[in-house]
Amino acid sequence: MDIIITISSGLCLFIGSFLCVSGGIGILRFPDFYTRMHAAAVTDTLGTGMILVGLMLLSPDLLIFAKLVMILLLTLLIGPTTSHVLAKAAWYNGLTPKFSSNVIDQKKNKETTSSNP
Amino acid sequence: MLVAATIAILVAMFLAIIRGIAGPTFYDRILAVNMFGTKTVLLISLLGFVMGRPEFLDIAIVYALINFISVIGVLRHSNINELKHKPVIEESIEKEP
Amino acid sequence: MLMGLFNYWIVVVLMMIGLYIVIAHGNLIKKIIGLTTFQTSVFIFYISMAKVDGGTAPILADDIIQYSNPLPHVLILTAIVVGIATTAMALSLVVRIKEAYGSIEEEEIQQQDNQIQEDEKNGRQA
Amino acid sequence: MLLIFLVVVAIAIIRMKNLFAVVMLTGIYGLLSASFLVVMDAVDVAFTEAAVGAGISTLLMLVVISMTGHRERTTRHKPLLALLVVTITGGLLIYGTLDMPYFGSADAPIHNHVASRYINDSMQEIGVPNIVTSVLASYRAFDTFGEVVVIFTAGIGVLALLSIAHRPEDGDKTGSFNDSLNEQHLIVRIVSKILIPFILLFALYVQFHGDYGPGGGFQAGVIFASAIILYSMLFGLNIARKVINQPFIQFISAIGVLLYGSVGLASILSGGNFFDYNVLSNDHITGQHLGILLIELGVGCTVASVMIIIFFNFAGRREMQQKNEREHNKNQELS
Repeated sequence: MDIIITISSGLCLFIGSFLCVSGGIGILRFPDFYTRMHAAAVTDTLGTGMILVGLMLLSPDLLIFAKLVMILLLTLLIGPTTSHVLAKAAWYNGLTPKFSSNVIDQKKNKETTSSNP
Repeated sequence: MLVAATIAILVAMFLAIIRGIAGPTFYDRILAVNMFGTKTVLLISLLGFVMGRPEFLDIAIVYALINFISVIGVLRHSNINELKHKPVIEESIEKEP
Repeated sequence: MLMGLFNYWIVVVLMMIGLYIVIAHGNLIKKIIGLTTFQTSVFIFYISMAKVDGGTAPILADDIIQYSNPLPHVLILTAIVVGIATTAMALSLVVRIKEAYGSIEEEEIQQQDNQIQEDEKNGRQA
Repeated sequence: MLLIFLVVVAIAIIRMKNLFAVVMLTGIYGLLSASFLVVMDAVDVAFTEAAVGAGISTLLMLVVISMTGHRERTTRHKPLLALLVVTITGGLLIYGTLDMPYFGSADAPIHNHVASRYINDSMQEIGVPNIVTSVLASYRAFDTFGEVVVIFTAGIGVLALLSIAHRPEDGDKTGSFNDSLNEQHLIVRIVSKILIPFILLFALYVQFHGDYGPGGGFQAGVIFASAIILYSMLFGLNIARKVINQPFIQFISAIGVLLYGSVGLASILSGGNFFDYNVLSNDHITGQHLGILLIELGVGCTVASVMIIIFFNFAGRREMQQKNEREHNKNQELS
């Protein structure tokens, strides 16, 4: 029983830390603000959840378990809200996403095709 | 495994710091601060387990709450500040067609 | 040997960064930020002095023998809250300066002051 | 490791010109130093630093910057001279650290005076597991009293410098202005409505659980105030003023200091020394518990209300400036 708990918590922690690091790399490498926010927000929520679940499996008594559940609920509530507000504020203040050259080409094609006839 | 997770989170924190320093726009920096805050919550709860006294999760809760409050505050004030520029942007969009 | 004093050296470096900001920057808000950096370095200094190897946080539990020193913690705990109160005081002074002079750059304020003094002198002479 | 991060962030703070970015970095700096404090076993201090350094001070700086403009001029006077002064001072200080006992050694002079008594005897004398609380509120209560008075004085100072006469007829206009702004923030408002009672409850938990875990009056006060600040940011200052009006909060801040002082006077009147709680009750442990509870309550009241006063005054000042600007712009357009 102990082995199962250790292994499963280790697995959760591993997945969580992998997600955290990949989120960190994402926030560094992606080209514009919205993609960066996507990387940070998605990995943050799941990574935090996984690490907290891993810790919950290790928790020695009920009080600590309850506190961890509380932290998990808070992060699940707060994380998406802040990223929503952030994206909305950025959009309202006129920060435009960087389109890939592909999309722009398509737009141009559409415009040219629509204007031609 | 706990130690490995701690190190991974430290690495992620470092990447977030780089983004916070380099971030070209203001919003990148807020994003970095926000991500840094969640990573700190995780770091504190992991450290509690690593040091063998996991009673101190209260601090992690405070971090989560304060993080939320500061991000909201930053956005609120930046919003008001940038309201002056907002009409300009709208005009430029209208002019384009 | 080297690691034994590492914390204190970092404290000195942080302190000097704070001092440099206070001396070399003219913007009053930046100066206040420099002061808070300085303050934080002092906090870190006290807290690293309080740490004992193998000790844990000074909250009594059954099966723990070694605790870190609680006294610096108390001093710094109150110092942090007092620090924010005094920082708020300084910031409110900055706001009033901005209202009175229309600027928070040290040099511009000084120029305006000199201007006023010269005007007064000229007024007396006339 | 965390210390190296701290240095990186601090150097970045020097280089930055945009004050908004600098404030963001100070937020990161506060979080970093707080997590360093956790590593150094100072959980109570980390608690305070988290709430103060990352929360309140960042917000205050932001409010001030939005009033004074966020561009720093590039001119610096005599950076080389400053660098010289800093290098010499730093070199001397590092030379001074060479005589210091090594980090973490248990026989350093700091651990040999009163600390061992606090650690070994406080359970019998005070009966509180958290040694930091017992030292703060009982052994060194007079010191803490001074700190509380300093905070109270700072609150009065901010009030004297920034308070404006509040006229109700102007309030309605700005309130409607804020409401129109808030329509976009529906989700945040609902989430905050869920969170604010939780934060207030958590502040009370920190206040009264301070004897047994990390926490106490200072931390609880700051957390309570930050909940109110969140409310006032999302729902507009005028609505928050209706919930908690200014005279009431000033009254509370004075009551906190008075409560603290009167506990000391009560112990004198019942035949002990100033802040000697043993005489407050027949059993000295009960007396100590009662004294610590009352004192922490006083500290919590004062800190929370002073923080709220400070924030309300800053935000009120900014609102007034914005209104003046808007009227100014209107007049310019008319003329």
